[in-house]
Amino acid sequence: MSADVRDLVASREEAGAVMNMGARRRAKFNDTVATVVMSAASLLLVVVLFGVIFLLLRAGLPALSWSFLTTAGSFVNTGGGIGPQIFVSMYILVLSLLFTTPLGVGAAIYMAEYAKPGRLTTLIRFSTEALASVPSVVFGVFGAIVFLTTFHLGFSVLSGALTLTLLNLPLMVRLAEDSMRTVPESYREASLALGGTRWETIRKAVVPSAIPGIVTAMVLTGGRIIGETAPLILTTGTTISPNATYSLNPLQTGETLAVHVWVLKIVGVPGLQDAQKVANGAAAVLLLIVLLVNIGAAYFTGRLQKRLSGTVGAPRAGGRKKD
Amino acid sequence: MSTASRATVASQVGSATQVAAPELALRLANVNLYYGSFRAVKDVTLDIKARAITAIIGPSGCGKSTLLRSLNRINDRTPIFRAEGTLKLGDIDICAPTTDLVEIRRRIGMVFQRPNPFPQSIFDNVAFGLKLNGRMPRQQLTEVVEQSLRGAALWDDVKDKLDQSALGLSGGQQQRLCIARALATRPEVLLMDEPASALDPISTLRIEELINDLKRQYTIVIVTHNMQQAARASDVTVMMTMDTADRAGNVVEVGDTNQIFTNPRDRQTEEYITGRFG
Amino acid sequence: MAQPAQAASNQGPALQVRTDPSQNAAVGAAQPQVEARHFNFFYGAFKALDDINMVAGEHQITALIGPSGCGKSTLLRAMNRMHDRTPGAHSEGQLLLNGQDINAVEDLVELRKRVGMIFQRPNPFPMSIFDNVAYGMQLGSQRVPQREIPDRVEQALHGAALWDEVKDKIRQSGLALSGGQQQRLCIARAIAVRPEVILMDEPASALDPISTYKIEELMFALEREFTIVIVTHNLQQAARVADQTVFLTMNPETRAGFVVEAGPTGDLFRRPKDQRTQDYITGRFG
Amino acid sequence: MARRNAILAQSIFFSAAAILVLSTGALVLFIGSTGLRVFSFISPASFFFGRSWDQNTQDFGVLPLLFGSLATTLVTLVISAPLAIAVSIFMVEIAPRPIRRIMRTAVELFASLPSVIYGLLGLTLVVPWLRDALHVGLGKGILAAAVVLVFMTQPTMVSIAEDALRSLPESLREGALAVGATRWQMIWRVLVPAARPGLLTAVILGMGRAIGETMAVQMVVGNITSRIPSNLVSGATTMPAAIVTQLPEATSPAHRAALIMVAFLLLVITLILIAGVRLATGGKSTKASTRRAVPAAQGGRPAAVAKLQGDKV
Repeated sequence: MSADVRDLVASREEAGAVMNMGARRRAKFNDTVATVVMSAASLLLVVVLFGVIFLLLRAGLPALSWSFLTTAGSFVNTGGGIGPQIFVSMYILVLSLLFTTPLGVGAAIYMAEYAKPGRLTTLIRFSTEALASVPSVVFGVFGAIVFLTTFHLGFSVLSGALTLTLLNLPLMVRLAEDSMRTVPESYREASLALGGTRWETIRKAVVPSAIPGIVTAMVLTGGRIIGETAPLILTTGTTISPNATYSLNPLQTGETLAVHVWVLKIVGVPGLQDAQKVANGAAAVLLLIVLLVNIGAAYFTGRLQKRLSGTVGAPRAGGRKKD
Repeated sequence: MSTASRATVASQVGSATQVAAPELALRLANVNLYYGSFRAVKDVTLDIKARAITAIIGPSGCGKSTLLRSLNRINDRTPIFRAEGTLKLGDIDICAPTTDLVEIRRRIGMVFQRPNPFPQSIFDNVAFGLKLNGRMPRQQLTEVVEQSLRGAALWDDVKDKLDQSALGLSGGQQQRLCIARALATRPEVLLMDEPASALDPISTLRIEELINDLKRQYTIVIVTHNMQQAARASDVTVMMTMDTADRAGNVVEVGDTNQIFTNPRDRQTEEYITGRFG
Repeated sequence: MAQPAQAASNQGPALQVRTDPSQNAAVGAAQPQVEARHFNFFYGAFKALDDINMVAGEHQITALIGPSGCGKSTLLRAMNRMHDRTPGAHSEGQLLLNGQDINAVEDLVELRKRVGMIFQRPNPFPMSIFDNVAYGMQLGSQRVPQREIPDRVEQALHGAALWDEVKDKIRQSGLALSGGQQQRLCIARAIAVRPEVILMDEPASALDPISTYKIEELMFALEREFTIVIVTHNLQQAARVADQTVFLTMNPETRAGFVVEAGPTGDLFRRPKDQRTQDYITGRFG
Repeated sequence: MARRNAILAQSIFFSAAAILVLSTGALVLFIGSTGLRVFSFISPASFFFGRSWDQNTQDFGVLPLLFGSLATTLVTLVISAPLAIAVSIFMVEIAPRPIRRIMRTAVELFASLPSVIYGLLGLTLVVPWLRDALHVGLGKGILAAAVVLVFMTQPTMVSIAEDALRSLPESLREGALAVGATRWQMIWRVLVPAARPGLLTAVILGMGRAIGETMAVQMVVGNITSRIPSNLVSGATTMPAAIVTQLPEATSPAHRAALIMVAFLLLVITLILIAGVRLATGGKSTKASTRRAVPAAQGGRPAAVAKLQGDKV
């Protein structure tokens, strides 16, 4: 073996171990170029995003006022607003979350805590992924066939909410399941070792720790419901009946804020005063809601991490490495 | 001399520099290592002999790995890490901001606690460092890979499956592969961070034999938790402990391994090696 | 190179071995509380433990030592059937708790109330210190009446030598404690349900020397009421705390763990009967 | 009592999970069966190979829609895949922590912007820009849609690619650096190959997003269904855009069935993409599936189990 080692050193030079300055310099140069290119790409993305937000707000903010948010669009005077659309958006949001949350969390608990590896679990997992990537318009078509035609619900808030429930279920399941999986296995072991049953362990040790994650999932799902358009055009419709604004009847047709923006920009509403101003204002409101949702989600995610942090003994002043 | 010109000289003089290599490979003077405001290692002054095995021992948390990992500046990856003091390889200042990290790491190889082969073929793993340095004729590449694998006592195990994934090897083989990978670029110093702690006794023994073989030509610095390993495998032992007040690691004793284990001068060393502490 | 090794092995007796006379008197006389008889354990087709015979006596501390991978943790985790969560894990032979076969137990909850466990890393729940300790008492059908819980929590914290440090912040999060305190909190949580046996899986390996020392002190106190089985990598620790020591190693070919030697700690460390034990404790192996 | 509760709980949760499977089945079944009725009105050949989609003449050839979708997706991917990989590498390997946080926030914001907002922006920024800079037609077309989609697909692709890169163990990076690799050599020769399945997944799922996007595309693509588009800047349509534009006002049963058949095609394409992801990641699912935070026996996972599961680095 020693002979092998002597070989090693004798050949230090042939091995090219001694610096090949040309290659070195080239490697350095490539490193710099790559760094610049990747930084530039990232900068582009960030600049576009913040530019876009700036432009939207600049166009839309001047339109915003309390009356804009609370009154209906007017065909007679200028100064109409988006009150009924906000109402419908919120109504669908509440209705849909009411269906999605229990279903999603239940399924997530099953997947995180009960499911054993096997064909059935794979099938559920595959279905979840498939549902998650089916385009939203396909859900719209499904809603149009099943809820509108087969169940005779017609264009209605309820049809829309049910369609969105199916649409959002995979997201809810994945986020809730993720948050349950972030709960360290050591909590489960500790609870079991103290004589807890599996159900007690889930109820008392896992779910409470995961609640911030579940709330995050609800917030993010809510954000998607507010912004969703295509499936709602096909299931809830694009009009609000003038004599049923602010109606809680779930079988009414409805038009959400996002759909309203599209209708104003693409379809047009003949005779509506201030259509462009209303569209810009509505877009700004949508954007503000989305920003709020993101802040909320970040807050709850932070809570989750804070709650679960520090499990690994007293961290020494920041050293993330061992020793 | 700047790093660049020194490297050029080295390439011209070649093996002549080997012969004239100084007795000291690494010199540390007043080294302090920090994570943020926490001082992990304080006031280490230490000379590391060339072509010898230096073992760093001490209770967990005393900063031995931090110290080792600052020798090739791999610890720079920890965002809040900071080193102060003088750390020299020959006459290159390892800590100077202008120092070329890539060159430092080519000259100071490292083997980690857990084997970390790349998810590539065995051949590509060993050839990795060589390919970084520009194109090399295939035949020469093959030769160097073989030499390195022989040097790491792995050639016979893998010669028939060089194109298979390195992840298919056992833990001990993977660790030897990582040693071969480090040897392939022919570093002057080899740092080993508890190289056998994740291995079974038999692989451990093989790694130790290998280290012992390598020391004729390489300067080896090894961190170990295992005192028996330090006693068996090293020439010089550095004992570190941790200050009870500020938890900063420091060197309490340096000496010939034989002396440290049979006749320690420091009370903490004695307690540690006889197991009364840590 | 051989010389330092020799020197180290000559120093073998420098290991500090437990010499508590009262305990030594109890050695051998103790009732077996946990006992393995021809116990084999498998992960799928892989045999991890081969024909284990060992005894952990009542009110004694029994240490399981051996090189990594020898199956000592597996054996420990078999004692409260933590493996039931690992797919493919199964066993043969007998593992007895007070003469009753652990693997025949139907009610795992009951078993685990009798056999508590402390893990390698402290794992308090993200709840207050009080709720952490109370957790186990609020589980299952025989839960402790609500009004008794505060007293029981205090007792447990006293028992874990933690009361004085936390009595003023019992409603604060258990995660805010230091690593050593967290581990003692976990011990308090375990003893609050009054188990018969406490299993400790390298309980001090993630702790600093001072916390380690405190945990070891605590073990001596706990020994009066509980039977303790501890897995440790640290030979010095085993020598310091255990009444009985079981040395396991691994068959180099099949990689199955087996018991090489078991006996009173003093004997095993000072006068090992088996060459492999000798090699291991003097450090020539592993 | 306790046992009954436990069983009840488990069955409730199982039913919730089963709904996911049932929904997927129902989706395929209802859309498929309704869509296939189109063949009672027109022949499969004239549906699949027809070069015109015109409700006035009751011609429902899917090629203009299919071609529009494919062209849009292709142009999008050519720009957005390299962009996303560059950005994710920047986020994981280059950006200091505060910048990484800004980037992540930006990506999340991009992800949560509603489609109509993207459409609005396309309509007010991209379309006029194309029209005035390129002086072709009205600016609406495949190129406008692709520009919008490049940004819409970034969040999906970046977050998955970032995940893939970040989940690589630190030891790989240290291993590469310790042999003297520059950062770029480490990224290009070790990290990118090691993360290849994840990166591929990112691209495939980004592709799914591009194919399925409806509103933003509908607003800028021009919605010309009657012919196969001859270039990237004249009006065209895509499958989802055609559905959402025409389905609400489709009166003839043939028209309606044809549109639903298009939805079925979309569904099938999506399922194929998902299967592609499974293939790319070697049978594992896209995200989070088998990722348990802490291995069973914390830290001390018995070596035997590790062996059994085939040692992963």
